[in-house]
Amino acid sequence: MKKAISMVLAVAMMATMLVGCGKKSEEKKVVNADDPIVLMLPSTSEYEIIGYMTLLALEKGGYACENKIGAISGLDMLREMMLSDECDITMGYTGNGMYYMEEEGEKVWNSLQDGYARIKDYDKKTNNVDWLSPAPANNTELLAVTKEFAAANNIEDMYDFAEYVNNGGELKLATPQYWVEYAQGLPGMEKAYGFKVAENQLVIGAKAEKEVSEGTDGMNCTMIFTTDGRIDELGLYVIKDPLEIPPVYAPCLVAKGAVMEAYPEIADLTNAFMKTLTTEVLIGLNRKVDSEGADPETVARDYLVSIGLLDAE
Amino acid sequence: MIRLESIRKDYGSMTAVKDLSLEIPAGEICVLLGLSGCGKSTTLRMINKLIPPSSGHIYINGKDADEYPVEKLRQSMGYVVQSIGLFPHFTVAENIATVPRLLKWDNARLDRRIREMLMMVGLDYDTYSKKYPNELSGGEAQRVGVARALAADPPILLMDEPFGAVDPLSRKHLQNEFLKIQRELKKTVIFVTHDVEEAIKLGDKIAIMNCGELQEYDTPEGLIIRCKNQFVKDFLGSEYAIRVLARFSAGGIAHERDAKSEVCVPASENLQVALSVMIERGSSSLTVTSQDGTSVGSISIGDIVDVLRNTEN
Amino acid sequence: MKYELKPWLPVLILIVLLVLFSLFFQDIKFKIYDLLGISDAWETRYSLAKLIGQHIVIVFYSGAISIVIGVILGALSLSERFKEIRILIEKAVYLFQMIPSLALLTILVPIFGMGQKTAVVALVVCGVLPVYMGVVAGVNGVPSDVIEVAEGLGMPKLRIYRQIVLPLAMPVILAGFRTSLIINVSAATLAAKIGAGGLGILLLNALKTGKTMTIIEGTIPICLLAIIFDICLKNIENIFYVERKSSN
Amino acid sequence: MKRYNKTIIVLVLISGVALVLPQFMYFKKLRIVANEIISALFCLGDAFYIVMGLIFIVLVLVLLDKHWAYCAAELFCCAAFVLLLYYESQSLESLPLEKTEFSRLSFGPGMWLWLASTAGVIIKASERVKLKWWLPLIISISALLIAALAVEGRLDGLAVMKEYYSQKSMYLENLITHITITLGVMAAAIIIGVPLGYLVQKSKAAEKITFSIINITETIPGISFIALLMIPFALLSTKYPELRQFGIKQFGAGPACVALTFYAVFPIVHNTRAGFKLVDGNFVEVAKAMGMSGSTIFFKIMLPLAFPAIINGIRIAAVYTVTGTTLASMIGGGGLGYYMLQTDSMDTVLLGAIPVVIMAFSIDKGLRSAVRLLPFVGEKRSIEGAERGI
Repeated sequence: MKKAISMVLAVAMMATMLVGCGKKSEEKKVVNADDPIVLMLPSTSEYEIIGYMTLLALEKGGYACENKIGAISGLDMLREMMLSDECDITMGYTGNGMYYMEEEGEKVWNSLQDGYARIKDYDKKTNNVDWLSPAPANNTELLAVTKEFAAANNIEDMYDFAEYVNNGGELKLATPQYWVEYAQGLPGMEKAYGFKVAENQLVIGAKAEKEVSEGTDGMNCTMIFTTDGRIDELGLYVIKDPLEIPPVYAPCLVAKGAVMEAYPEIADLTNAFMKTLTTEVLIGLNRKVDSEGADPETVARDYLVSIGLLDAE
Repeated sequence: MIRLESIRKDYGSMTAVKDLSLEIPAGEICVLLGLSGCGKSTTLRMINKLIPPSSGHIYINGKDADEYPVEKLRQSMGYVVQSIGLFPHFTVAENIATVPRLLKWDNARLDRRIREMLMMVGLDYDTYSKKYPNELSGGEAQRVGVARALAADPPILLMDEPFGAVDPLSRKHLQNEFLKIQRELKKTVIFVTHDVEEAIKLGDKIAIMNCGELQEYDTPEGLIIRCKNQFVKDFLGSEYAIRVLARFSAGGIAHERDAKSEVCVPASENLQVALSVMIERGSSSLTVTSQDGTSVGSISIGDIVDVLRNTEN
Repeated sequence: MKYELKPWLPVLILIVLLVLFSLFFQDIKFKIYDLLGISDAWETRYSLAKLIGQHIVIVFYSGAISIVIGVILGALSLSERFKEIRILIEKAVYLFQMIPSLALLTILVPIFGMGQKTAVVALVVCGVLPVYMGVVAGVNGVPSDVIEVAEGLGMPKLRIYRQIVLPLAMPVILAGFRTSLIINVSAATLAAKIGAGGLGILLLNALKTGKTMTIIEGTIPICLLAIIFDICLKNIENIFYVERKSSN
Repeated sequence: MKRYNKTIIVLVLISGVALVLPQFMYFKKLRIVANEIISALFCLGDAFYIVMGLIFIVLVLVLLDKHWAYCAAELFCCAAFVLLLYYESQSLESLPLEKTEFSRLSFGPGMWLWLASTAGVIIKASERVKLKWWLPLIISISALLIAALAVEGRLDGLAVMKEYYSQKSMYLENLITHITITLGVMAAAIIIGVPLGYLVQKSKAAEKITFSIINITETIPGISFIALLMIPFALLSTKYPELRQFGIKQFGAGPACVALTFYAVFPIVHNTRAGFKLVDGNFVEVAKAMGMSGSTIFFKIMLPLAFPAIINGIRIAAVYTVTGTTLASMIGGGGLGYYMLQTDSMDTVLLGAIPVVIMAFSIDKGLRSAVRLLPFVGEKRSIEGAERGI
């Protein structure tokens, strides 16, 4: 029997350690008590920061929200959730409209406003889903190398990079699979700037910002999202893309048509902070979460306080 | 041939064999008889050094066993165990050829020897040589075990309750065959058993052990006359004398003196059977007939009673 | 040892299927896309055969290394001299069984960087366990009386291991190798996550997009590969399997 | 000095050397920046001597080579571990390095070596300790201590805790999803597996079908089996959208649960069959001869005797499911696997991996001791032989 006691102890230990840490958020005065607005976003840092900003702004505006931020753990679930009635408000990038409407390679997606307008009325008409006003930022897919590497081979924009590759520069480029295949990804850049990356120079799998910055395993170039918060810390240099091959990915909130009709005020509440989110601001916010390791909720709260939308508690 | 000089074996605090001294003449079967756990198997395994003795010496042909290299020593002693231990992935032929192959006999000689061995143990070469152990019956497997032990014609044969696991009928059959082989080959055999019947039938000499100590070491008949040890008397059982009769053949003690009797018994039959025929047919004397039916003499109840006294002097 | 062809037939069929699949699936996919009118501008840069090759290379390297290490660990823990470290090896092997292969892969990235090297190391860690257990269980499974009789007949120690213990333990040891390879094949698909290439790339793609055609492209070759490995090793195992040995 | 304690002494010395190694811990000013290597002395300050003292005591105890000495040695090892963790995180403030609110200490090679060698010492010592309940008791107590320290935030200096705080909002949810998936899969696997195991042992036809399915699906890698299952789920969710709230949708934990249930059923079926095969033979005949009805035979004789084998199957299946559920995160199913997908910091992976290992370990130990403690367990033949390892 003694053995059983020690087993129970072990299980109890595990339980206390975990239950003790989680606390649910506290209650508030509510406008729409009966059906809370379901806020469901993917769990990468930029999504979570903007998600919590929306949550705080709406709650300040007196709306009850069901916090499902981070419940979508895969970006591909996003579109499915966007159209399904399980979630009221989520976030998307204007550039992704190219996939949703299956118009890869169209030039329209290279300008923020045109792309936004196109996906906005498409989704309004076909799926009765409202794309609210986008943030003036562009989190697109470009190539990045370490600052020293860029200086050593004097690479500033993609033309220099193309030149470097063409005269046999040593290259090991990390990229997820999709970016190697789609028209505005690597193939588009290769066509536009006239260079060709050999297959053995490619490491297909995932982005490798940390590995490139530390040079592990000879990795010297990686695909990167331009609002990635770790660029400064890792000493990376994002190679400029004068021909703007990849589309513009401006973050903007996407809400169900029904929700917007019921509470039109949401548009202004969210636009108040969305319009201030430029690329640099996003980089700063991401930096707090990814590089420093702060909690996205506190980062969102501090930012809203700093732009005067929230009074500091 | 084999001399054990006050050998002793301790397992920590428990002494398995205490100061055992034994002299086994060449060409004789010496049976180690005793209850399980009396140290008889340990003694057997000390002879071929499977178990190193704690103290004492073993002399083989006058030479100390330690002088022989271990493998050579064991190759000069056939080894048969109750669990038979045929190599499951070898055919019968390969099993028998185990030791000869160690001695690097050439194939022709090997094949001849295998045929010889199989014939000796009464198994047909063509049907059995290619079979695998899992296809043999208990009796057949043990015959192959004996054949394997004798294959390299070793001067000594160590047997640890070889017929223990076989049904009584085929056990009797195996014992008779083994006796036939022994008469032919005259090996020095050390035979371990706990069955008194088997000891009497096979043993030229019987060493009775109890709790690691040698109680008595004598011929089966000698045990009746000279044995003083009370434990041995109880162990051998009160009807031991009748059982010893099995060792004498009717032909051996037949003589002309008495009148003819119509009840006859073959010369090769043993006295135990002769006695039971006398009781069965109610006649106190029998005529002994040789194979071709001619009378060789007769025996009476008195002769059977005095048989032990006469053979002794 | 009579050599029957029957058990090897399914292997041949599967290999042919795999080759056909890797040659023609690309064209079938694009034809279907035209039929259904889905414009798929994806231009796969990778030929399926090359990925299968990469996958087999990773599985082969990691399989070989984990078999070597597993056998050495097994031999160590069975040998007299290193009896002491046996319990340490066992506990370590027992603990590694609890760590999910996904965690192992990502933990090794900061140490060995991205690429095949890390994948092989992670796969070896996953693959050593079944080999070790196979070797230990196999050798302990040999009936002790057979070994005792072999010793009693005067066979030298080395020969006993070579001629008696190994052949009898072989089926269980091979079963250990087979489990290890199967684990390696499936862990190798995860390894694509850290840039080790192989069929895992297509699978990750399939998991991401969820499109039926990509899923089929990603999963069928892996399953075929795994089943081929499995049947091959099962056949080799049967050759050694004693119970089924018979003279007819 | 007898042979056996040579290994323990070597292990204790290694743990001493590990503390002296220059690369003991890593200091990070921020989550992403490269590690700065710091030695134990630098990191722990005067606490270093306390821990070294403890190790020295363990060395002395081991040399005594007495039964009680080994119990004490185990106790001191655990104490050293708890103290080490505590002092490491406490010492963060006093470190003379440029710090921010987010700087942290993570385990370096020295620390890992120390952990491995101390675990080795405990294992070797437990061989010599006769009290079976002593080791589990100390381990539970030290684990409780660590849990208490963590909850009070005393261990915040450690990178794992820092990662926890940065993922706090979703962490508990992921953990609960992980546990619910495991329990759900295990429940389904037991409901399907045990009767199937009984059926398979009864009728040859069932055995043939089940085992041909098992042999094929068992070799298919888990992750590709999950991907394959996404197709039927996608069809179902498009045809009957209302099924979605039950989780029947292409992404999410649905396909993963079904695949994991499949894999969990295999060991249960194997072991149940072995368990019932073990029982079949003469017990049943005797019971029939005594006039017991079919159902009483099953519940009175067969089930109790086969029970240890069934529990064994469940144990293997449970351990596999706990580790297998990490795959669910790859298709948006949530669970702790999510933290193992991020390659930028090893500590996030640890954050996800530690609970999984603890759960797997306690389930395994719990069920193993449950099998031993069952009152009506039949003869104690080792079921290990019938165990169908994964």
